[in-house]
Amino acid sequence: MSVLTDTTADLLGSGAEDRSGGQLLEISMGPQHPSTHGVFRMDVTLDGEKVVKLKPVFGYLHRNHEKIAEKESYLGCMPYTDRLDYFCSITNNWAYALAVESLAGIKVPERAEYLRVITGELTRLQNHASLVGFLMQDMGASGTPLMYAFREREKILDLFEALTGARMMCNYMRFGGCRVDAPAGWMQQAQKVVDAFPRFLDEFERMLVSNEILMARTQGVGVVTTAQAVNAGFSGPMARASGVNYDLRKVDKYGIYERFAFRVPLGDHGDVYDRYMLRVLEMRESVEILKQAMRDIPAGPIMDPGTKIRGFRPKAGEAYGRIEAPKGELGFYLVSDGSGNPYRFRVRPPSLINLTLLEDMCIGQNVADIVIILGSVDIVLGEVDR
Amino acid sequence: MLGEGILKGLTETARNFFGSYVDDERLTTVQYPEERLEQIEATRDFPFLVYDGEDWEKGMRCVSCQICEKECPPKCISIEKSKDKKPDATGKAQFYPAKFDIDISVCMSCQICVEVCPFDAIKMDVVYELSTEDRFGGLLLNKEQLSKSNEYYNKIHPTEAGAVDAALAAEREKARQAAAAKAAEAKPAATAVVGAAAVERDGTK
Amino acid sequence: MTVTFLILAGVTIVGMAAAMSLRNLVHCVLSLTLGLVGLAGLFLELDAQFVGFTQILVYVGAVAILAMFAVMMTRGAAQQQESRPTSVRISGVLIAGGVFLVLAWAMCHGLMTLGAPVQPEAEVKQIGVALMRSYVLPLEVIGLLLTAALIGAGVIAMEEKRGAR
Amino acid sequence: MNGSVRMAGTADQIFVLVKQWLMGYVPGALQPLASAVLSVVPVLLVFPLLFAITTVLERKGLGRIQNRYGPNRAGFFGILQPMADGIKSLTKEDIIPRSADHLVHLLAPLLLVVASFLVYAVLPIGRNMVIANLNAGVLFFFAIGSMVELAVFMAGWSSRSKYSLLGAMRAIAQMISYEMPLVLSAVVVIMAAGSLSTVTIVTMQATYTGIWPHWYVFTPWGLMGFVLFMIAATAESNRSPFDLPEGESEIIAGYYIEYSGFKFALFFLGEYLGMFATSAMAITLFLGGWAAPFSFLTWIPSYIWFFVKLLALIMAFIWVRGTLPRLRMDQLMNFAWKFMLPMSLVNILCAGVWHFMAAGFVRWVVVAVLVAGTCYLLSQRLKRGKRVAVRTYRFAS
Repeated sequence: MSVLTDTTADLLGSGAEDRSGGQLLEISMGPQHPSTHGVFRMDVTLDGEKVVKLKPVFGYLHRNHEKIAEKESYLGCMPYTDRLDYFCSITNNWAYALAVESLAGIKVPERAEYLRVITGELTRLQNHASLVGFLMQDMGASGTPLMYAFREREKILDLFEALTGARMMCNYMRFGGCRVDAPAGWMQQAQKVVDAFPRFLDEFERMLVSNEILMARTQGVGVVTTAQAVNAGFSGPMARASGVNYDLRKVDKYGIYERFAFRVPLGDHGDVYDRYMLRVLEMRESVEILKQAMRDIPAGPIMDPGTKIRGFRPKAGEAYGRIEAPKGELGFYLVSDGSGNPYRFRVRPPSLINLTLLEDMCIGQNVADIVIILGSVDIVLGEVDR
Repeated sequence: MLGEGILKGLTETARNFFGSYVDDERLTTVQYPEERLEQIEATRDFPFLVYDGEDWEKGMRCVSCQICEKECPPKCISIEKSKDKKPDATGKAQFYPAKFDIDISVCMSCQICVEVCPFDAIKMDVVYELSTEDRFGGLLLNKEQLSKSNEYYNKIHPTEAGAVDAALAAEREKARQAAAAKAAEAKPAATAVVGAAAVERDGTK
Repeated sequence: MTVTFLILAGVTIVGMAAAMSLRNLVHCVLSLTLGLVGLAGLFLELDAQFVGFTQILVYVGAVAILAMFAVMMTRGAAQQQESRPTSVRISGVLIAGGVFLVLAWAMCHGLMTLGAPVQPEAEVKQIGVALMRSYVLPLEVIGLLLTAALIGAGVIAMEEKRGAR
Repeated sequence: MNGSVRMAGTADQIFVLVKQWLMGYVPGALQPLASAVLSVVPVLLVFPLLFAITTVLERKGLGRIQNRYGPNRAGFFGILQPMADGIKSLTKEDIIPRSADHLVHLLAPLLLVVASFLVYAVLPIGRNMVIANLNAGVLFFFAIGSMVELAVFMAGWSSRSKYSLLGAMRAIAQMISYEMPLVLSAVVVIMAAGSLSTVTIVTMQATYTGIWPHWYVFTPWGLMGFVLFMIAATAESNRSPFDLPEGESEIIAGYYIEYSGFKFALFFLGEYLGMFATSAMAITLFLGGWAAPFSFLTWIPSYIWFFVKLLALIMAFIWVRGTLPRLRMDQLMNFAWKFMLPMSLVNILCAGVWHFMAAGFVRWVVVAVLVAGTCYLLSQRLKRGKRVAVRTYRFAS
């Protein structure tokens, strides 16, 4: 009967049928879904509320970043890197600057290295703080933890604005150093923010870490084993939550990271709770690094005097520069043909590579788990789609 | 016991609830049209052209060298060089931009034009209430709209402008002395040489 | 025969009739619910509050929803035959007519013997006392039956799940 | 009971007196109709008004919890915000999906609001202030309350959206599961009061020993019953942390995803009315209804006490919403069937024990230990089943 066939049965099953004879429901989560962290889409096949199949669809925010960069001067690429992971523009700048520096063999002055560490770790703080906030928001906590996180992030963004002139699109670093030196009083202001930050972390932990609902929701959900994490090329907190001891700050010791004492927390379960807790712990370590860096920062120039920013033409060659960005290993691969713009420009985005196991993490979980698993991966679509 | 963590969380939110009434640290909201944040000195958003003196057309520092146009990553600057030369603020004959447009709907506020400008002619502004109903024309600023006085520049970025003024003054002094020396050396002094001295100064400061 | 009775009776009959004749199964269940609400109203009209409210609680709150679920869960519902064989129709008419006759006979007979309507005295407490004293055995038997059905349903559901794995 | 009439001052009975005075002008034939109108209309006015106030309170409260101001633009301190919202929702386009079942789509919000309003008939708002003093009042409340499920189902099904269908499924599963603990936790009060009439239940509690009232919440089984009732009520009214049917981060708005404009507002209204009604029922059953908390405070009119208690419970709802993340469907079900249901059954048993033991300290201790012990055991079981724990982390050497 025609009227009947287009009712519920039709709605429930789009033709697919599972082994038990029940019907599968195909829903499209995104790109306008509120918890896909941007314009990301997942074609999910559900059995009841269980995920049977998940197909990530991305590219909605593709902007031709790598191709544009091939037409830009080396300096002109810098502001474009801000827009990759728009939460952490400074670390993006850093990775790109590092790549160009190793391409041209530029030495960075001492003070600039310290400034890079300070701004980089501040970026990590604000990224992790908002990430845990977003994760709680995905879990349905009415935005309260997110608001607390944003309250703290605001203070860090104010610091960025006072230093670089912009809150998010900082465009701060240059190959050979940093663009501007910290203005008078900036260091004291930053010191105050860093000193107050553990208070926020305590508050956060009191509020949510031992919360039964949170634990029930996150523990054992979206598990990634150590082997899986290594095979998929995970990096950053995602890899460390699965027990992979891989932190570029320790491995590469780029910049001046070997001068600071800090620890790398590792998770044993590789589930959402571990990823969430690792970020909280990493924030504490970042605060430690910041304290040491602010104590030790020397006076001096912030730019390598030998580097010409405009009309920069490195010798022909190739270089890969990578750093431990808040989201994982962020790498820039540059090939120079000796001209004023890169011959090839390639980004290794941590968000995208950490996202590759999404289906494996989600299968067998509930619809409600998809959003928190996606949230725990910490993606920014600007970086995934580029 | 079940519910312990939940109770802890509840006390924390209660503390924040009451704290927001007494603690300014907690309630950081700024009620925008009535209240405004204090201007942070380093803030930048869109470029403007600096002129010296009173008359914007006369005092424009830009000599239409078109470096910024070339360097601008999103290519939002469009300059047409003048055919003739006009005396600038110091009285030397210079090219000037016959047309200088910036499409601020394309501009990404990266400040690279400022960094590469050898004449300190283009600087970053701090105005942010730029919404307009005219989507295309309204955000395309021409030379006249872009021109702002050096006093204004000193007002919005005092430290930076002070340094620029001092450097410019020193340079002009040097140029004046050189010109005087040259004039003493050989009577028929060429006025056009002076501009070249400034071009040589690199953009990397 | 008050106005309220007429309205309620009308609602009940319309609801039940719609439940039989509508084509969309979900609409059928919804109109069935309407009929059941009308029935509950009739109980209330007779001052039998407990029965009336229980009717709503059980039939509207549980049975209707259950029927809804059943309709949505089973695919068979969607593939209903366009036309039924004549024999089915005839037997349906016969059964309905038979039931109607029996009920009508019972009602006429009952009304005759009763004469005047008895004053309703069904307080909740009295119902409880009656259930727990005079009708305790039937109650327990029904309880046992329902428990068995419940467990049976659970077992069947579990079997299916295991088979699916 | 004996002192209630004597203590009832003019201020307390003002609304009752006004009604009687107005009734004096109504001809005899119209008396029943006029009486009904005079009782119903105030309720129809007061509770939507309370809804309006609550939306502002909720948004401001949540704002303060989250260190924001909350709405403060419309009117003084934002008190006109609900008006602005109302105008907005009235003037918005009413979108009906093309493939929707139009009639059912239209009926669902209406049924929800009607059902939500109906339950107020048996709630005693003040002394002698109840629309209908039914013998089976509590039963009426639960019976009508169960109609909400139907409305939710109709909304979710008729929209023909997969998200709304998921939401409706979740909503119904949740409501059916939590209806049982809701009713069973109310049973203890019915046992103690020996009546299903809400008016009787409240008057039983409106007596005092010294200055202390005889609220049922001040007994071990009453306290447990109250907690269970409130948890179940939160789930029944789809409030956080049980707001799965509309979980905005998962299925966006659940069963009312395809509603817009005024129908959407009706859902909102229905939902809040449901929350008020269950809170009011909790007050009636456990918190002494309109009775004052201390005997020396009885001079304050009874309806004021009722609304004070109601607002306090609403605040608690807002507070919880501002704090807790949402549960998952299977956890929600586990909680209902493995904790709430057995706990409410044991609670009934405890109330029975209390009933048959002689009054005194021993009875108190025995029942308290019984209740607390069961609660502890069940929660341990629940925790073990989920294997959740706070973890410690190692650091790379």
